[in-house]
Amino acid sequence: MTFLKLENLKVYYPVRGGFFKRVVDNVKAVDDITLELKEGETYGLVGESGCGKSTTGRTLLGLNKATSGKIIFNDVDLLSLNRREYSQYRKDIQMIFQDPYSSLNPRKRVIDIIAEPIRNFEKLSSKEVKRKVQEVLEKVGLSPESIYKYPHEFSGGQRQRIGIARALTLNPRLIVADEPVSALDVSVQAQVLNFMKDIQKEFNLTYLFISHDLGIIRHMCDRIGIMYKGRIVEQGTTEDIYENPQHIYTKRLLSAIPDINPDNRDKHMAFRKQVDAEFNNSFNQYFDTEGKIVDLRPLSETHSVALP
Amino acid sequence: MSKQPLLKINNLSTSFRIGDDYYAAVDDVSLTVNENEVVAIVGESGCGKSALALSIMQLHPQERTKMAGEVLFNGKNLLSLSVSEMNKVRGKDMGMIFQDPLTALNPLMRVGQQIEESMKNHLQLSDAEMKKRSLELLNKVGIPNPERTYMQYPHELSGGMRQRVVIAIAIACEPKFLIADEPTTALDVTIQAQILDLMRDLQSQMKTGIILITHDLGVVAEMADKVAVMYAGEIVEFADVSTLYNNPLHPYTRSLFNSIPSAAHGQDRLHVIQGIVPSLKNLPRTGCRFSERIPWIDSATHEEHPALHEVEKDHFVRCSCYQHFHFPKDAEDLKYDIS
Amino acid sequence: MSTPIVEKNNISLQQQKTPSGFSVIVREFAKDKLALFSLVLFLGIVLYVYIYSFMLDQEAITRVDLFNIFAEPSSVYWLGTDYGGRDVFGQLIIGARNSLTIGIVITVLTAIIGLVLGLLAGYFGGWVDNVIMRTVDFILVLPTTMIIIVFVVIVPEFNVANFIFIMSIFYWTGKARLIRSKTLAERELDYVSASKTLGTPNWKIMLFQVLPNLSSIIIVNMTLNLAGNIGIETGLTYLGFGLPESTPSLGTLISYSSNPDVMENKWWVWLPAALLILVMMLCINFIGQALKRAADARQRLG
Amino acid sequence: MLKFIIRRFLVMIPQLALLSILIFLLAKAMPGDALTGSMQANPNLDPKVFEELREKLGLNDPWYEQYGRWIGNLFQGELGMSYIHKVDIADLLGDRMANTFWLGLVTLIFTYLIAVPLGVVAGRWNESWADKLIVGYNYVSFAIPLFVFALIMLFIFGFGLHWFPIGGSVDVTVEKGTFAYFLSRIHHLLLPAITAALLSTVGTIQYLRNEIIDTKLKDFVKTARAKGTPEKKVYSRHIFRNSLLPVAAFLGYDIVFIIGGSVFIEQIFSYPGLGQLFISSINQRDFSVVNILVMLFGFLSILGTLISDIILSIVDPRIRID
Amino acid sequence: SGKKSEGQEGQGSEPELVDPSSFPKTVVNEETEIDGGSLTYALVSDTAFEGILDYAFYESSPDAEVISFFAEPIFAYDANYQITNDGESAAKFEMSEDGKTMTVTIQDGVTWHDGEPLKAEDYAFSFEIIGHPDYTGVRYGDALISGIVGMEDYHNGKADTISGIKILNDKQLTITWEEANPSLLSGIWSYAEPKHHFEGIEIGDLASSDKIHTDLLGFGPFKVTNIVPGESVEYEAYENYYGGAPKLDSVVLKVVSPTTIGEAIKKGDVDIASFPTDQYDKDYVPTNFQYLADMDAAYTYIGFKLGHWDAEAGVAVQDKDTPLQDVKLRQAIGYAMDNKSVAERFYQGLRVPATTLMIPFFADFHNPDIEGYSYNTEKANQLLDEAGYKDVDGDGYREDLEGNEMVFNFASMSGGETAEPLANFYIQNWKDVGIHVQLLEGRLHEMNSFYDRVEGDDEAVDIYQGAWGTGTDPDPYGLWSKLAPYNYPRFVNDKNEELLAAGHSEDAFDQEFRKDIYDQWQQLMVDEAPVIPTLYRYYLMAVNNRVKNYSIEAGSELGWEDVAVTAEKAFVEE
Ligand SMILES: Nc1ncnc2c1ncn2[C@@H]1O[C@H](COP(=O)(O)OP(=O)(O)OP(=O)(O)O)[C@@H](O)[C@H]1O
Ligand SMILES: Nc1ncnc2c1ncn2[C@@H]1O[C@H](COP(=O)(O)OP(=O)(O)OP(=O)(O)O)[C@@H](O)[C@H]1O
Ligand SMILES: [Mg+2]
Ligand SMILES: [Mg+2]
Repeated sequence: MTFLKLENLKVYYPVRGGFFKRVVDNVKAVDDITLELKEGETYGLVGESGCGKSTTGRTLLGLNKATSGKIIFNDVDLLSLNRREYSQYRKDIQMIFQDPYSSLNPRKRVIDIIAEPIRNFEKLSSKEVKRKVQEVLEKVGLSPESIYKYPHEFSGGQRQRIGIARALTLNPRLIVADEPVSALDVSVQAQVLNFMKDIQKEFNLTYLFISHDLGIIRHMCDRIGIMYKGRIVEQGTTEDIYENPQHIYTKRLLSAIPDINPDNRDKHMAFRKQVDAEFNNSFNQYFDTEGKIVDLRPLSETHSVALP
Repeated sequence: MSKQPLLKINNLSTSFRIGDDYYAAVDDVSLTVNENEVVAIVGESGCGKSALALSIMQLHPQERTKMAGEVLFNGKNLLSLSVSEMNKVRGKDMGMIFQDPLTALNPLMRVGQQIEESMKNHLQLSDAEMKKRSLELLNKVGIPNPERTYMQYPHELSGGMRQRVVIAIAIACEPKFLIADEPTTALDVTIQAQILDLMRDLQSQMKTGIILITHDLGVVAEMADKVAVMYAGEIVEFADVSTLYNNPLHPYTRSLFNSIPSAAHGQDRLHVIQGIVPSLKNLPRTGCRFSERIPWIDSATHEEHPALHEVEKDHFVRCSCYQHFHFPKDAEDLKYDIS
Repeated sequence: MSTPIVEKNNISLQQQKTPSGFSVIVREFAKDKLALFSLVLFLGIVLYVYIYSFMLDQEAITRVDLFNIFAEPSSVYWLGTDYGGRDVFGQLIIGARNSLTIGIVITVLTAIIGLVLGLLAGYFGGWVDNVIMRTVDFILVLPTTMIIIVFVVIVPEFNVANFIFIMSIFYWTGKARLIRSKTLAERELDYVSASKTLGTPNWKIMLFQVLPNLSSIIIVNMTLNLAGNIGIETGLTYLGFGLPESTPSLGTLISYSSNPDVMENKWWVWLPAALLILVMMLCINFIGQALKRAADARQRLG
Repeated sequence: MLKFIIRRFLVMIPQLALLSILIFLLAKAMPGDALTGSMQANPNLDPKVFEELREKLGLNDPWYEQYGRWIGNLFQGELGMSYIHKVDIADLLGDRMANTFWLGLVTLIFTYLIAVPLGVVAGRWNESWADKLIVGYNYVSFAIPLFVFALIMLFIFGFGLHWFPIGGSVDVTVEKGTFAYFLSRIHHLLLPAITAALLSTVGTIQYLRNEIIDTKLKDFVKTARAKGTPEKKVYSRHIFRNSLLPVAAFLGYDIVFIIGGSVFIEQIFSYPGLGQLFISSINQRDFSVVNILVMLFGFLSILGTLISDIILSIVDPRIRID
Repeated sequence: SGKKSEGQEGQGSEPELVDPSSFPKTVVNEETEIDGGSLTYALVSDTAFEGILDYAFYESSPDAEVISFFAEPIFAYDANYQITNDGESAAKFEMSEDGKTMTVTIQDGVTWHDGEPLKAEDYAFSFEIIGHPDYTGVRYGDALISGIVGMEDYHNGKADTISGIKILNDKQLTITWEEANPSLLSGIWSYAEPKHHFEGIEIGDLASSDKIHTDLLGFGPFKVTNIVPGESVEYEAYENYYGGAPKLDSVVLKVVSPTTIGEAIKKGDVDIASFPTDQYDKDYVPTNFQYLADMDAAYTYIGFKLGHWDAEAGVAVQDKDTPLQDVKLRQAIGYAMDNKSVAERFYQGLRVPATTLMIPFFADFHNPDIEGYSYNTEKANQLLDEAGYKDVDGDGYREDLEGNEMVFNFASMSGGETAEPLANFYIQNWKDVGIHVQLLEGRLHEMNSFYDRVEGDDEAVDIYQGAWGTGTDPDPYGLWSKLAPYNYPRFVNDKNEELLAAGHSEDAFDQEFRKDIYDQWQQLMVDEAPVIPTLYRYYLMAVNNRVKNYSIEAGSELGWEDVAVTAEKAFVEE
């Protein structure tokens, strides 16, 4: 049984223009990607800004409309479901948002924020709701008294945890985390990452972890997909990607991460220069005649790369 | 150091008016930057890094700011200069690179004009000379098509390009001293790498002294000669880069290092600094400012405000307990973080 | 993960706590003495006008008294009489009530229409947005004053209700635009996406998630609109297209000043009404400014 | 740009078509017609004559026939006849339009002459006493009813001080085309224009002030200062310029606003422009003129918004129209 | 507080009344006039004048005022508004024995402003214009025009010429009517049109042609030199005016709003202006100008809607089911109205209570002995009691004969300062005698909708307040006959028809006979009370003290050519 599989997923945004504002072109935000997630793992999606990471995640949640392709979850193609049928899968897939500030409604108290999904899916008395909310809050390490506070009374890390608590109330199986820590300070970032690892174990969650910080991806993920211009250029286990990058884009990405050891400075720089040069020289090799990134080709059981 | 330092900050304090009172965001900071030297300032958000930078440039709104201490630039105290005298220094002898490249550029002016403005202020050049020089600058900061970019508006450029333009503006008059306030935070890693390379190249060419502000320890490792760690408006540790990275002493510095994933290879859990940086109004003004965030130590022993002292050559620490400081095993995350 | 230990080691979070919503407004008013004064004065005027006007006998006030035409202010007629010998003070009170009612009802009505349509347009986008915005565009290009005048001529029974109706037809568009643009911005925020992923239906998201976040700008906008709407009929009355005299309004009283003799020598007929409008508008503006600041502060803190 | 303008003009067509039907029906729904008044004024005439005239003028046809005829003529560039003035509406509008145009233009100029300096002062030295004074003026000018203010102005400057004429658009005794004629027109314009301008500055001042206060805190202003740009230039090149350019885009909306206000101003100052014509046409049920005027004003407001959009796209490079 | 107690009602002292008849009709100015000079004449109007500047086409009185400077009737008028051969005039006339044919002789030396002599064909041409099938003006319906022999055929396009108008030579023509009409002398169309000026223009296009809007031609004392459409006109003396060169060099006419005219007069901005009576202040003693006053040819009245207009048959039918069919009720309503107070208080005496439908303006026919409905609540109450209208339920209002509530809707026109309180005052008056009247829809109606409803016999209208301008023809037939659509009450009465017919029969050429008929008619209308005349009115002119020889008196010898000034500049209020 497939836990989750994206098959030839395409998401295009129409570009309107011309005299009558017709659709003249498409932004191919996600352009034919296929990937599979196994239950309980953390899959990292990395790439530079605008490469389509968020779009992939949002499409998975039904926040964007897919242009074509399949999203198979538990052997069901979510895209072929109508709204009512889809709603039963709503609970299973949840999201952690990038910005802990805008993802919580500033006008709602914590209890209302966390109770929102409960109220949507379960008919509980307000007392039960309150109890349940307090339970979840405790799980994420916030004091139960804080249910009557407003989001702005919390720190960024705490807010992110409220967001996670909200997602957890539905007992989801898959969580899409779109840059969950990039808006946070280093110290707070650590807090959230630790916490995400904890709950993953506890609830047997599967993560689709989106980030452009390769350090964090490495820390968090079991498998990684490198995205570039709407396509996946390389995919493999963390080991595969970090120790044995094959695609030049992957290499470049990795070489761009600053080295934490000041003593390696010059070495690292030289390496980067070298990769850059290679990138510029061999760039054309990685694209087909139309300038499109070619399809993935397996290198090993876990490792595949977009090479012709 | 026999030569006079390029920039010497002595006991600088900068306070802002909030309501009716003034609160110090930069508190008794002393710092030296020499020619051809990159001094990095790191710290969490809100610890006063930008406030310090703007104090050096005297860019704080005057009516709401109080400054004390000395900022000696080439031996001249900038704090005692009049606005017009300061204008002669800004842009010419010292430049500044801002964090957000879009908002740092005037959206209604062409890139060329914005670069030339600085030259107009300080150099007596003809229009043609200025244009020539602007194009050279654009070329220098790695813009592929200077002629074209010269005529463009900021919004027509990508983030990386804009940041290059901001750098071009800062170095237009070849200043001897640069302040870069988080110059790469808004950028992708690949672009960040390019910008850092660019800055390094420029620095080695022009021998400028640079203050580099960032909260990314990786960037510091790549760029800095010396590092100042700031917390709550104070410098808590200061050393050259390899000393600091190999032997961080202040608990805060150590916490920082422990909390970044790239430094914590293989470690399953990251270290978490408890609590958050207090807001300016709520800064603890007595005792060790950081002790609040180390709940496992006895705060009674930290009622005295520790002084910044040299613990080894050129390694300064503001801590009274760094020698016995340790991270307890269970001091990791959730337990101490209370809402 | 074992049950986390919850201790009470509130570092700086308690201090960080910031007042929200209502208390910010209270604080803002407490700081801004002028706004506070305006608020008190305005509420005072409103209460006085509404309560007192119901105690007044409208028929007695609009009773024509040929023997007291243009009587000067006296203990009998506090503000004298007009050219029909009618008590100006009574008309001022009833007129203020009518003008206030008009202003308030138009403000509320247009706010509701603008809100509903603006929310729909902004939230759903697409053809809903298109239909609504094209309608708005159309109404915006109408020469409003002129069309209103034509309307006034057509309507046979011209009274406060009709007046409100006519005005509301045209005055909701600005608000719809404002709400739409704010909704558009709000819609992009993650909390809306979050609600969607949590299975909240769209109408609930609109009403219970988005709407509360627009409340501050709506309130600010409504107060400032109210100021404009109170005097809305004065100009039309002057041109002869306002409310009939049998329905006293501030506009009617002020427009008596178009007779130069009244303007120069019978100040008590029009000046109090003009001043009352001025004072009320100033009050509302000061209140509005304070609310605006409060709203801004909240946005910063949120 | 051209494409944009053409598209906007195309969008205009359905709008104007809708407006034409709307106003035609509304006008028809008004009680009475152009002959009612003259019937009452000439009781010695046989009412049958009026019936005959109505027939002759086509006033008895069903509305859609009248409408069709009217639109048909419009397309041929014929505006039709005024029932009351008995002249081609194009001729009738000619002078009036010129009057309204000049009044509008001068009002606009005065509005900006007053509003821009005040807005700039209030923005630059906000919280100062000058700022408070300006804000106070703004409130009052917003709150004071136009015609009360206009009458007071008229009494003071027209009658009291005799500085300005009390009505009309030009002195009939001066020769058309001479400089004196021009001066006379200006002289007649000034008082209504200044009056209207004093009350229409609110929006601009408010906007400018807020914009300057906002812009002062923008990052690029810091950049400018960091370049060593003198304070004066920081204001003139960066802050004022960035705040003022959007004001230029108000022009179109101001035109719309001033046109709307002309109905009042012209009436009060007995200034024979389109606004005054509109009121008298309404009162006399001169439908054909009412219809054309509404169409014209509708067209002008569309044009006004278009101008605003175009100006905005010119002054602000971030806004592209195509 | 703002409440009024009953005791205060009578507090206002008796006003010192002005007697408008004591105002002069000709300016009093003993100074010696200066040579030439210029004068400013105000056209008091809150809109621009329409600018149809021709007698055959104009429709509004402001236009008529503009015309009067440069064009005149060809005949002179006497104090009774009848044409006369006495005095200076452009033409003289002669009536045939049977009263059906008039011979008109143009006097020598009368020339249009372009130097062309005034010809007989110019006079004939004005009939050809008005009678023309394509004519778009409103003058045709007048009996004295459509009654010309052959006019009907001409009007219907059956004939190219009007057979009843014969041009004898350049200076003479005859006009023959189908029937003799005693109104002829006051009602004859007396304007000539410059035929040569209109050459080549179709009569259908004349209305919109320049020739009657800007390129104007007349033979009056002044000629138009410059015109700013709608707002002002500059006139210059026409030196060859047949009555002698005007004394003034020029006249400037400009539109001044009623709002500002008082100031304008005081400041000497204008020399002559009609003064709005509602701005008249009896306590103000002018120092730089004087008032002239004369009776206006108009009256206001309260009408009762009694029937409807049968458009097909062209006759009024008095059939409405309303208590107002009861004469006593109507009379009571009449007695209940305190018009004296209205005249004195609202109008400071510039209006006077009306008695009959024949206004004193027609001094020959107005019967001052008929008292009409003077304010008398006792009488009103008595009439109502007699007729059986009692207040059954004690609500202060009388019920109808069956004891049902009786409420009447009162329609009144808006516009004019006092309209609203006046209407309310009448309603209060009626309430005082227990008659419940309310404003139709609670408000006044704007002129057009008012007439829409009154003319259209709207069921909802029971009582209305109307006004008529009578013109200079005393014949009331066109307003009150059952055949007259203007008979808005739809009053039908045989005696009325009989008297009205007699009033313009041939017998009526006999002044005595006619007066007797109209005496009877006036009494009849008072007795039957289908309408109650309420007020006669005076109009005021304000004239600067430097003006000399200006007169508003009917039949005065003084015309615009005689008006002079005695100072260079207008006097300003001290
Ligand atoms: N609503 C939209 N309409 C049109 N284009 C869009 C829309 N949303 C995203 N795009 C475009 O689709 C592409 C992919 O966007 P996406 O947000 O998925 O990138 P991302 O990888 O998440 O980038 P980032 O790291 O900046 O979040 C981008 O080029 C973006 O400009
Ligand atoms: N103009 C000002 N008025 C009042 N407070 C200020 C002002 N500028 C900065 N502060 C406060 O001073 C403190 C230090 O701010 P600063 O911007 O220097 O932080 P930072 O270290 O640069 O943080 P970041 O990494 O987020 O840029 C903060 O608490 C901030 O709120
Ligand atoms: Mg993204
Ligand atoms: Mg900073």
